[in-house]
Amino acid sequence: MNLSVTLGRMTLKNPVVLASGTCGYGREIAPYLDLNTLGAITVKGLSLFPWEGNPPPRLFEVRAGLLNSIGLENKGVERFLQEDLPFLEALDTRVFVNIWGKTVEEYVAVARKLDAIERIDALELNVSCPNVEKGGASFLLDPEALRELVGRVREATGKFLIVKLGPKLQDWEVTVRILEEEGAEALSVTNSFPAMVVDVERMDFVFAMKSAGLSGPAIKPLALKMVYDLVGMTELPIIGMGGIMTAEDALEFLLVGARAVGVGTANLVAPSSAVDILEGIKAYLLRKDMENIEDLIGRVR
Amino acid sequence: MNLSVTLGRMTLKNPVVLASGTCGYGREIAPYLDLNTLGAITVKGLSLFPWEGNPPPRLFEVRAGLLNSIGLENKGVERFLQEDLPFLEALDTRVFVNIWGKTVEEYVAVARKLDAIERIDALELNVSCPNVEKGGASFLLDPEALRELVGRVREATGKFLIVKLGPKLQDWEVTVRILEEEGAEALSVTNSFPAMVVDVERMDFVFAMKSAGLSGPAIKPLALKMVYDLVGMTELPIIGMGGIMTAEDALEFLLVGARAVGVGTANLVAPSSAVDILEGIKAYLLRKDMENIEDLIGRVR
Amino acid sequence: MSFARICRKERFGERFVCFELEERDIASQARPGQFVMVRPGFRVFDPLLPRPFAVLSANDDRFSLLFEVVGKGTELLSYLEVGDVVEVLGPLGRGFSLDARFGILLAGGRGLVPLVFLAREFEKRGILFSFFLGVRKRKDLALLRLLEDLPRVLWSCEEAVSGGFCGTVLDLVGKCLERALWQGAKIYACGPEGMLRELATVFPGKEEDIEVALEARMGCGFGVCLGCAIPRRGGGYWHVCSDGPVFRLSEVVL
Amino acid sequence: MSFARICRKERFGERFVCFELEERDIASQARPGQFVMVRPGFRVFDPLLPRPFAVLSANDDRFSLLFEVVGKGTELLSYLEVGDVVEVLGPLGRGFSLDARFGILLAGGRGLVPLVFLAREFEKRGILFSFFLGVRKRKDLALLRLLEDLPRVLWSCEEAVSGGFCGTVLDLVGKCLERALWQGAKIYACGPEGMLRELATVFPGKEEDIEVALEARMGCGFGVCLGCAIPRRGGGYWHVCSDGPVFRLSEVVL
Ligand SMILES: Cc1cc2nc3c(=O)[nH]c(=O)nc-3n(C[C@H](O)[C@H](O)[C@H](O)COP(=O)(O)OP(=O)(O)OC[C@H]3O[C@@H](n4cnc5c(N)ncnc54)[C@H](O)[C@@H]3O)c2cc1C
Ligand SMILES: Cc1cc2nc3c(=O)[nH]c(=O)nc-3n(C[C@H](O)[C@H](O)[C@H](O)COP(=O)(O)OP(=O)(O)OC[C@H]3O[C@@H](n4cnc5c(N)ncnc54)[C@H](O)[C@@H]3O)c2cc1C
Ligand SMILES: Cc1cc2nc3c(=O)[nH]c(=O)nc-3n(C[C@H](O)[C@H](O)[C@H](O)COP(=O)(O)O)c2cc1C
Ligand SMILES: Cc1cc2nc3c(=O)[nH]c(=O)nc-3n(C[C@H](O)[C@H](O)[C@H](O)COP(=O)(O)O)c2cc1C
Ligand code: FES
Ligand code: FES
Repeated sequence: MNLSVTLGRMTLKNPVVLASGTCGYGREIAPYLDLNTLGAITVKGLSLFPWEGNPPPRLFEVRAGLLNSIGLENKGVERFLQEDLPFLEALDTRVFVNIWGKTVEEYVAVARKLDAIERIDALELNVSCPNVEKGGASFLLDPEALRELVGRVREATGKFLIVKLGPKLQDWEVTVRILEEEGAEALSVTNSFPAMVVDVERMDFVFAMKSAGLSGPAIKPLALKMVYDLVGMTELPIIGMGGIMTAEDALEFLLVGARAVGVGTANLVAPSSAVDILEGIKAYLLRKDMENIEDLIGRVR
Repeated sequence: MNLSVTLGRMTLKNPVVLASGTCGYGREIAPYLDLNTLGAITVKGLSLFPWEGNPPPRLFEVRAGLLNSIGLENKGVERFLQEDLPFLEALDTRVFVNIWGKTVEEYVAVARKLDAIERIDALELNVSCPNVEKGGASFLLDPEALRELVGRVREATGKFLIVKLGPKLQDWEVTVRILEEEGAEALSVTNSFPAMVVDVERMDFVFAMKSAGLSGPAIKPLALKMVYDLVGMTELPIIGMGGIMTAEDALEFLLVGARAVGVGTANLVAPSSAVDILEGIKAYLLRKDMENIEDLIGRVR
Repeated sequence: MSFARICRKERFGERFVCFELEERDIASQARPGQFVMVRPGFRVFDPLLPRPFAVLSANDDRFSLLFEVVGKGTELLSYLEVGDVVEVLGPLGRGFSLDARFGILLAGGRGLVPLVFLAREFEKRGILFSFFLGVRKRKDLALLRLLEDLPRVLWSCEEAVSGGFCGTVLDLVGKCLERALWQGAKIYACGPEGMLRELATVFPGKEEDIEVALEARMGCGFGVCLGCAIPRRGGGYWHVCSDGPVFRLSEVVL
Repeated sequence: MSFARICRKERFGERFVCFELEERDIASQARPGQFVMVRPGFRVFDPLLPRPFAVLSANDDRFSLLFEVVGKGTELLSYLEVGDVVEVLGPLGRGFSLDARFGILLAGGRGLVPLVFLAREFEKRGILFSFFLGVRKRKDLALLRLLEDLPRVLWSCEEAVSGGFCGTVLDLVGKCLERALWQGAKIYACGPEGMLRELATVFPGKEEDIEVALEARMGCGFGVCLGCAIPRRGGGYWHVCSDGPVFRLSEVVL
């Protein structure tokens, strides 16, 4: 059975990718699953300097979903390189690094630093975090700012460049054209959805930032539609994600044309989820008597 | 305790409204709750001529959500007036009629016919149905078409005019300005969300139209955020809805500034939901020692 | 929606569970072919919607349901025990007509549920009938316990069973029901769509006298959501919950 | 995540349920103060996340949990019966230090869970300790059953109980623990945030020798989501699941 997929010039041994922010820097989740069985791991969003993130509470469970307001807490690119890179060096899977900045310059600086590290296979530009004012979704609302960001990062690195989108896209066609023109090589679709919850007893927002990002099963039908729509708009390969909990969920994304799938919240529900999903995909291919996972991708359009 | 709310020139005896498409034309749900206890009932979307709707399957349950592809099946305005108006005439609550058309002319024609009927308190313009190609969401993607539609309907009727929005808004500020200028008097926020589901066993879409509308608990945190954002953009009163299942859910919408709340999918889960929600709101006001529901509205901003 | 306490629970084979529920209104009003909507009493929203189940029997202040565990809703229901409470709405829909002189009852799998109720009603009214049940797996023959004291029960199984007929219920009917026998009868059927579709071929010219109890994905169960549409003979749609779930075969396109 | 069978279920008062679970790895590795993540074995996604619970006891191939029914997750768990299976992950986090000469154990309500485990460990190691338990309601005194065979147990209740001390556990401690007694002791506490916050006042100057087991809303329980942040003394955040759940009082801002 051939499970390997290509995203442009990038080959993954299989389409299952751990989504950023839900697998730490790799080491934390490693005791619970064999990372080498997966297609790739995307480490937590890194910035130039360590970042504290948002005050608690940072999580709130809603029906079939999770609201998070982590606020991109991370140890910064330097400490990551010191503390975590050695572990990642030893892995036999693709390593994607999710990055963000408060300014274009910060994005560029992080990209430069990571560009120098051979072990890192791809950079994933987070332009869609619903939880920080800068360095996030604002780029999706301003096509020209997005163009500058992606263009400048593209100049700064020769790494495979993924751009992570969210639902706050202003004009999809315009956004996609810009990303194509500026040298993005793949899209991650989607980040969590801007959402809100109010504590009616305290008569206040649950989160200090008022809104938060919704992920998990609740968003799956929405994310699937986004991926379907975007597959129809661009030749760029898409890593589909949003609420994937089971192999069936992952297969839905592949069938509508995603070339890989990201597993996020499911890792929190059970850290071995991604491996279970991969096993389920294999079982499905066997059952359907399909030799090649490519035969599946984009079959339902 | 004063539960009455005003939406501009319209007064409701309380803020709980049955959402369109989930309470039939009133008669069907009447055996299961006392309609007169509610603030208003919004009947199923009507068009100029009877409309068959989409082929089955029309429903698919997802996690904490419902996908529907009813396709606006309805008996048409004439049969509604003959068969259902008499029942509604006898009610002691506000009657809102949701309308749609395949062309601006059809919307206008329906509005004219209903304008003549004294018993009808408001028209709700559905410009956001995710399930039919025309007569729906396309207006939200084209500001000038929306302007023409609302303006023309406004000319055709003196009734209280509500416009029902969905998440596919192109540019919110622009849309809201147009609606204000063209004489909309309130907004219903939100219709169901464009979504998709694939049957992986059959390797096909579940729905003939491919996509469908997601409603129910899954969308609540998203709908709440939409309502919060729109309350900040306009003085137009907003009827908040999307996944309201309990009194607490309804209170969240009121607290962020919705002046009324719509109960949709919850009616399918249990037909007495709206009454239970109203009772829960009353209990909350008692508990919080609040005399007036107005004191609640917009308190969390 | 009202609350009903489970006062008896019984398993039939591996996949079927029967609940006896205490709820006076439904018990006193339900007629054969009608159904109820049921939610497990957990306050969670996955599963979200109530599930439709035909009424198996009803008397005084109790009624029974029998369901097959097929997905998450029925799985969750199957965890409930005597003393637990479920939310129920009903009785809903239009039941079978009861004006037959002689009835032929054809059940495929869980399709036996409304027909068992019908059979009891026929017994009460002194209407003669034959009951045909077809099941897929040997273990499902546990369902025969429900028919123990009925006269004229014939059954088939798609897995080979020693001493039993091997095939579908329609194979069985084809073998042992001559035209003369069914021509004067009214036929009542419930089962998988494939089986119901075949009825027109097995009983040519009888479409007016065949009543089928149909299933459809339901939202509300009482006519507001328009989700349970099925094609109507001659164009347009029926709504299974309010126009059915029992239809004449001649009225629908299967 | 592994599957664990419930092999004993016991109720304590109205709101507490205790499960004994069969899972060799957790049972053999768990130390006092550590916790596990638990999901009911229903295949539904509301509730979505597993819930964190401290380990109450562990030996050989079984360990126990005790939880208070407070929301939908714990409600759903409380429906499970002996023989049912739950998903568990653990043992997780950093437990209590075990190097005390004399221990004072202060439990508020369900906060007794990790402290009961600690008390048993102290018994094994011959470390002397006093156990103080405070509960809110009279009915919660059922929890005392867990402490029956421990020496030096004192308790209080916020509802008046004849023959008992009326007040919070810290009121009780204030009444009967003199400075001389606690000065050489190590203090271990678990309970509502308000109670833990007050510790600094009740035991001035002891912040280095007080260990508190904290709760926080958790996502993963093993350090990947960064959801369980609490303010760190001196700036920044700790993560309760991986840096804790046991902290020295001097390390945290409550
Ligand atoms: C009028 C009527 C009477 C019925 N009577 C019985 C009965 O007596 N015994 C019995 O075992 N079953 C009966 N069914 C079928 C039963 O409702 C479904 O098997 C059940 O809803 C499946 O739920 P689930 O959550 O386990 O499955 P899932 O597949 O997880 O259900 C997901 C969704 O699909 C719907 N669904 C799935 N299959 C069906 C189906 N065949 N018909 C309608 N909706 C479906 C569910 O309601 C739910 O919304 C009846 C259906 C109808 C419409
Ligand atoms: C390390 C640790 C150990 C714990 N040990 C125990 C124990 O031994 N016995 C016991 O009864 N309880 C314990 N708790 C608290 C227990 O986890 C919560 O009461 C439980 O998660 C509530 O779930 P629910 O679904 O019933 O409530 P809901 O309010 O419906 O839960 C909704 C969400 O809030 C979270 N949540 C709610 N309250 C808490 C809380 N206080 N702490 C953390 N998350 C919360 C849930 O995990 C869930 O994500 C512990 C918590 C932690 C962090
Ligand atoms: C706790 C948490 C932290 C996350 N952190 C990041 C992040 O640092 N960078 C990023 O691009 N996405 C982040 N995400 C988004 C996920 O990678 C993913 O895109 C999203 O959650 C949707 O997928 P899911 O529903 O499978 O979780 C985070 C999500 C969660 C739940
Ligand atoms: C079965 C169904 C039918 C609907 N029909 C209509 C309709 O005819 N017109 C309309 O404006 N909205 C329609 N809606 C949308 C609802 O009125 C409501 O806006 C949406 O479902 C979100 O609210 P909820 O989550 O409470 O259901 C329909 C929704 C459902 C579930
Ligand atoms: S199930 Fe809602 S109309 Fe039939
Ligand atoms: S709960 Fe996820 S990091 Fe602590």
